[in-house]
Amino acid sequence: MPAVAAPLTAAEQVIAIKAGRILPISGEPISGGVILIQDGKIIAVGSEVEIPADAEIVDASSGVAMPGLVDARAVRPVRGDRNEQSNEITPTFHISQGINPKSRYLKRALQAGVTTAYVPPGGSNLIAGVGVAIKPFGKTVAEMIVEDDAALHITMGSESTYGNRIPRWNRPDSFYYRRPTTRMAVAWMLRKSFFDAQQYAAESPEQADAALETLTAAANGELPLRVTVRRAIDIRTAFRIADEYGLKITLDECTEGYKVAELIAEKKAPVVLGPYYYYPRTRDQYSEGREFNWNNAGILARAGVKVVLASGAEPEMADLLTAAMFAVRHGMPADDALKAITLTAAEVIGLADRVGSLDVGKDADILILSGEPLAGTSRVRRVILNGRTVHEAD
Amino acid sequence: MKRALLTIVAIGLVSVPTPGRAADAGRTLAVRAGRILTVSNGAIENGVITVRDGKIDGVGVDLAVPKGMETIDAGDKVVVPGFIDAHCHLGLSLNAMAEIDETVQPVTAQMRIIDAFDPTADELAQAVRAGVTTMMLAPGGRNPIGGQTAVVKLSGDRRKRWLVKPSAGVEMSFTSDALMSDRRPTSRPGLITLVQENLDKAAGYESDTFAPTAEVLSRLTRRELPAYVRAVAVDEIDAALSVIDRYELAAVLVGAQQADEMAEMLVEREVAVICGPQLLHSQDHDLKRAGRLAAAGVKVAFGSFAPRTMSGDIRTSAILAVRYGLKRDEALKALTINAAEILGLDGRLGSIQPGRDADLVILDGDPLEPASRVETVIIDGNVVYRREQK
Amino acid sequence: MKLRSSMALLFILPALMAPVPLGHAGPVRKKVAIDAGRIITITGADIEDGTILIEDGIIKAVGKDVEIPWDAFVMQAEGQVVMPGFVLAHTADGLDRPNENVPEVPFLSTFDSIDPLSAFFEDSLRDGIAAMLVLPGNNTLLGGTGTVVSPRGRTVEDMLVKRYVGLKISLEPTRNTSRMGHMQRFRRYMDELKEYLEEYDRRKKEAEKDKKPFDEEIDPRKQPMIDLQDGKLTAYIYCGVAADVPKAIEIVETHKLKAVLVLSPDCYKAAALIAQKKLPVVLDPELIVWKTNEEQNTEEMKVVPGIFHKAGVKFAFQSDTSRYGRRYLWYQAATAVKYGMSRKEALKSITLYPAQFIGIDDRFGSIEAGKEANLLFLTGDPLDAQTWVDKVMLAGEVVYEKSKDQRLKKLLEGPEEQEESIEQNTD
Amino acid sequence: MGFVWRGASDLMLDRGRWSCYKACNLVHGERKMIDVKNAHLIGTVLFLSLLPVGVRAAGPSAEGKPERIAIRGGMVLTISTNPIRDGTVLVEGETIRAVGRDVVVPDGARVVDAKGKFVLPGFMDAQSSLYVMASEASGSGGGSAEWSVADALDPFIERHEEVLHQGVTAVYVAPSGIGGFAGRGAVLSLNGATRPEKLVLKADAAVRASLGLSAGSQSSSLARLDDYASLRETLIEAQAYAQRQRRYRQDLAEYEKKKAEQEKEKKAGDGSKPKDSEELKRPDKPASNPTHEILAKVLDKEIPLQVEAHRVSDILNALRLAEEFKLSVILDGCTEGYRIAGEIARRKVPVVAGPVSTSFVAMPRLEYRNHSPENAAILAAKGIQTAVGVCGRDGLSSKFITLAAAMATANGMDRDAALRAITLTPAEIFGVADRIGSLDVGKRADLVVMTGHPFDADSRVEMVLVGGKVVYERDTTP
Repeated sequence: MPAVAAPLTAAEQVIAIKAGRILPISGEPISGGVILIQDGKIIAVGSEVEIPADAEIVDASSGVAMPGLVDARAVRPVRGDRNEQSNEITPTFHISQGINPKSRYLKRALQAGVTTAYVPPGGSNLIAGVGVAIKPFGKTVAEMIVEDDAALHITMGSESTYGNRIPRWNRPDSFYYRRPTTRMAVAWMLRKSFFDAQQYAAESPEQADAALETLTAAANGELPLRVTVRRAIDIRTAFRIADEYGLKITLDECTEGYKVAELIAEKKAPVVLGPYYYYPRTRDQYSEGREFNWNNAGILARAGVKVVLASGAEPEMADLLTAAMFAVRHGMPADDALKAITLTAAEVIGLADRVGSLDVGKDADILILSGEPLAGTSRVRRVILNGRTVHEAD
Repeated sequence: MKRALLTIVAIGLVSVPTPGRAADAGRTLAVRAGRILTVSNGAIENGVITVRDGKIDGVGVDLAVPKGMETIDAGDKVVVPGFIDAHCHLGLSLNAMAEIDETVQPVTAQMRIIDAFDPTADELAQAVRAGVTTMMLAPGGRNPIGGQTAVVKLSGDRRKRWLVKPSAGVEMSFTSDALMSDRRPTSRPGLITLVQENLDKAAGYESDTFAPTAEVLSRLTRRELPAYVRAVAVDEIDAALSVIDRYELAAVLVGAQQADEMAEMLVEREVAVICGPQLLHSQDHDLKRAGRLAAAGVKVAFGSFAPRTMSGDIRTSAILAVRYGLKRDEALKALTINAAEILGLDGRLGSIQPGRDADLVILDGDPLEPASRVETVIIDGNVVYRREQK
Repeated sequence: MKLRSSMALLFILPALMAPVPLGHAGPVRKKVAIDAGRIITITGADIEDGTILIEDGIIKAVGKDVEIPWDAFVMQAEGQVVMPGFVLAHTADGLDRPNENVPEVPFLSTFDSIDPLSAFFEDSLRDGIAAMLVLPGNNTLLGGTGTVVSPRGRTVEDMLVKRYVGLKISLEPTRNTSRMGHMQRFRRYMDELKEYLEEYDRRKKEAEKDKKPFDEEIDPRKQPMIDLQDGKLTAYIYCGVAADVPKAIEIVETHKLKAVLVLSPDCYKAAALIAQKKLPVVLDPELIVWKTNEEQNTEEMKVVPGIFHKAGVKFAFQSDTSRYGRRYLWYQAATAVKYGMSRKEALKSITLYPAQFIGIDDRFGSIEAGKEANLLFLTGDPLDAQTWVDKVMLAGEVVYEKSKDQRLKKLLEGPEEQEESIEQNTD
Repeated sequence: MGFVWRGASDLMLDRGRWSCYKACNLVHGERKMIDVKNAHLIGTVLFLSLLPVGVRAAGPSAEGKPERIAIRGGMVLTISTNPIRDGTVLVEGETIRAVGRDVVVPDGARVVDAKGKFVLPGFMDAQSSLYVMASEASGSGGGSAEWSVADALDPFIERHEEVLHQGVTAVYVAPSGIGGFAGRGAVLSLNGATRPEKLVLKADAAVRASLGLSAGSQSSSLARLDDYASLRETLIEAQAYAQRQRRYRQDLAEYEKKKAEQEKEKKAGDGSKPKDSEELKRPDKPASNPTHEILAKVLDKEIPLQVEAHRVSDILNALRLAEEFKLSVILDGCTEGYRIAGEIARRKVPVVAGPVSTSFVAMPRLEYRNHSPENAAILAAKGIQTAVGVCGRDGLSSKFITLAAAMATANGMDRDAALRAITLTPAEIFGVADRIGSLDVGKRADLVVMTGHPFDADSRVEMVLVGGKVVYERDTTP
């Protein structure tokens, strides 16, 4: 690994990557092409790009070049509690303030090809706060952040009710003595929150309230809304409430999405699957995600839903390429699967203009693989982030 | 409410006794030694220090010592300024670690550690034996905003001169110690929000409205008081710096183990670091951090964090830091003048030069030699410890 | 009865009429010839467009131009890759409860605990595992003896390949107990056993001397450990951390045991030691270990199979029932190849080597004349993630066909198709 | 050594030394002698050999005959005798062949110039937890004399070489159980072996027990009596057990004899019945019990009993045990020992005093309330055989051993006594003095070359030998 201390801005120097094959994702594959990089941006991609004399050459003519992976749901790079438990509804909570710039997870993810990671707040609050999009390289959080206030997070189903209880044994003044403890209350509190936001927006009082500001922004679609749902009934409830308040939502995890694929497609709601989009692991998932389908991703994709594959709460590291590989094995069209870990992911986190594909003007976040991305035997050879090689496999 | 009332009383009582004069009027003392490490300007071989009214009067080789002046002849021994323990919890209670944080509320800026301090506590004697003449008392760091630190001298309460600063700054903590599962905040973002809320309130504080916490914090935002910020790991330091920048606080990092990894950021902000006990770490690369920090140009001092370590045991930290790369003169500064500057007392403490308090330590060898013994400790010109010869 | 393609009927029916060919059961009276697009023999070179001739469930011939007898049933597998079925050298899945909470129970046998209907065996067949050694879990000091089974049939007898194979010893102490106490327990047991046998022999000799009849039986509860010392059983020693490896070696050496080490990922640290002792190894399904280098402030990826391969240790891969690739032996092998292991070795580590470890390489693990026809019909290269197991043949009988795998259908198709398939079932 | 003000100039001085080392290499440039570069190469090779990977590169002595190393012209602190100015230590293979002023250096020996440097035996931390798995060192309750720390060792731990580089070549480790018997301790050699039994210099060096230890911040006032009682009970049981075994052996012999006689009579017997033909009964074997087997050895003084006790009352109890059962007891910790030094001295009980400063321990125990940094000094002054341990917060803390000893001197301990307290004395206490602890002919070549006296802050470890092998050489290339 290079010195982590180095700043993110790349030099004026033009870098030319000769690749045996280029998968721009946005367009058709190019065999035997070249990618030119300057100032951390892509300035040219194609087979007939001629290389400036002074350019620094990266020879990957034996390998495959593709855009750096985008992990649209990376929960690991935070130390300690990912929710402010002292309140159930914490829209002003910024997970960016909890990110650990030294996170081992980020270093591992980087070596696995992740060049952009979206970090959401935890799932134990009903309205948990806003997530942040970062690039997993840099010394301070400030250096890493690409987009703070990237989306507001809601957790439905049973997870947000965990810990809430009636004060039978513990101090009645414990703040865990509160709603919601049931799905009913979950729905009710969501309605109330957005109702309050509407009122607030309507009479716009002089005493500003940050929480309500945030909710209003979300309601007006200025701030994307992401809802973690697993069971089909929660998905339906989510859409019901969304319709009532005219919300545009993205669905996270969505274990039983395959059961209501048409509905999701019709509502044009993107879906962020993961972890183990086909195999529940964590306690919470298991409690409500038992009825899984290996081809969840494929079924949703075929129904016309925008599907993203993300790492979620995966214990070891974000292995998005493997995730995509198995998605295809189980029936997802190959190029959908590749998009699901690059361009579509970028769209969902609102960074499609900067990352997710190899296009002129975009950030030079490039992976060089030893072979085809969806082959179990090809490995990440080199990771380029903002035009700088940040990992090279020995 | 009750607590609030008490604190008003406490704040009412703030009374900094003017140092010098009064008690020691006219008292004089001369100290001869083989070697005087003045810190401020090098070493003097076979020199003399004269003391008047508890202050250093003169320092030099051929200094006229009036007849009959009480003289301590330290022979070939070494004299250094009294050591300053920049962060500890001594003289508070037998079970200090449990009692130094008022954890019922997360923000207790109005609390003053000095109100819990017993100047006669016998564990202080041990600190003196270790050559410590001044120390900063601080809350324990389990509150995001824990309370006001204090600077005291270890001269005992014979004369009421031990109190140097009843309110030396405000202790903050960005470590996970300040996070509790059943009290706000439970998360670091929550902690930052909480601190910001309070500092924002303080910014808009008018003196006519009554709010002890806001009153104290407003002194913080006006840079009248420094913030002593606990942050150990990089992410904690990062978070701390974000708050320090936002409110332009005069801040010092406390126990910032990984600070060397962000040294240049600290340099450009002129943020000093009070290193924790080096014996806490046993891995070479951790022991090298203090040296790296100083080499990068960060001002470094040591805190004993006692009773977590032996009372006043900062010399061991300095010695270890030296063994692992800290320059010797830097180490001596860290024990003396640097700490004085960090506590805003370099006009009084930390060096041997005329006008400074006569806080002196005589050792039988170089202070950074682990085998050297503290022979005599002088505070404000009074001998407060002398090693009995066996 | 399910609907079947007439072609399948042709050869399935006789197969059904025939008695179960595995284990103690009689053979299939039948000649089968397989025309395969590619044959991966494991022991020899791969054969393009080759033929495998099977008689009575035994491979008679393999090669490019094997002459097919007139009365042989010919299976067309031109588009497919045929290779030996995978072998799993160590698993504690498929048991209702893998760990007895009494520490010393060597006399127990997994044979009495295997649940033939557990989903694990169904999955195993689907994933191409032809035989596996089921041993007690990793939390009992002397857990009991193992059983080699094939994932087929409705009773353990149907599944049985070999009984009384391997004895499980776990050096990982049960939760919050000390390693010191754990090891001491083991030594105590061995000492007592030694004492017992000495006393037994003494009494026996005395009886002979006094010409008294001697009909004392050896305590059956001790028999497995005795067989272990006599080399009739192989010890499967689980090491929870690298530090357990030296202990395992100590045990193997002091008691002169035949042993296979079952390793946690951490044990890569002891690779050199293991190589030097030439002990066979079963790797943990987790193949990647991350090491944090505080000084450099970096994360270093340790590829476990790579390290053991370099060290020259012979190992077998292990799969478990968790997420992603960990479930699949082929994926384990693919991962090893991905990080530089030779393809041939990787394939051996999921077929021949495990078969050798558990002592069934006379029947499993490679495609050679004389071995049982335990074959996989793959839709493509075994290490390719898009390849599926199309058919599984055990001892010449096709026991699995993807096209008839209803559960897989359920897992891969949306709800509507599901309903249909359910209707198909109920006719 | 005194207190000369050392600055950056000192580094230069080191360079100076180094260059003269180079020079002398050039002067007597024997073929076998390795030039500086190779020296480093080998140094690094051996250094690597310490890494957990377990690649044990054979040192230069790979080829048949034992490697000879002559460390020449240094200030040799043998510990056992008076210091030898510019003396030479000749190492052959594993052991020290010669020590003295005029030792003839044989051809082919690697010559290490130690001019202006100190040569001493490797240090030993008698209160270490190096190599002990964290999970086992937690000091959680439980334990039994039967347990052995050898089963708790992790030879693959990282960074143990950092301790070696501070000149520590041996440590004593023991199970950390609280209350009653914890288990058997062992002396380990820092030779970088990847198999515990190869690390162990002496197994069963002592059986560790503790009296009145508080767990965390919880007072032990209730536990302490129980501790004492249970120790006594177990020891009494062990006595009974030993007796049973002895009796059985006698009875068995008796029986064998009688039986033999009967046989004879039968043979000789002329059909007529033998006189006393009472049916002989073979005595049945009493069940053997490993715990008691060990304790029997403790009762026979084969293995000493190491008792960790801090408060006066606990120390006195430990001494009582020693007297009641005639044990050879080692007092460990002994925080308040200075208060009853006379008592301890009178009974000639050795003490491993520590920690010198409570700064060394992770969280000061309640028993440290009356801790005095002068403890070791006072005990030693009373003529008690006193070793100084680090008693650090983890295994790596053993690297602070010289610091600990130096601090002991700063608190009144005699300089030589303090040095002995981290070399020969602990070796004696734990019964390895025949092999390590001093630079004597015939002992194992565990030795350290330092740039100055170990108690001086600026002294650096230049070279470490364990069992005659160079396991560390400081890289002095700028």
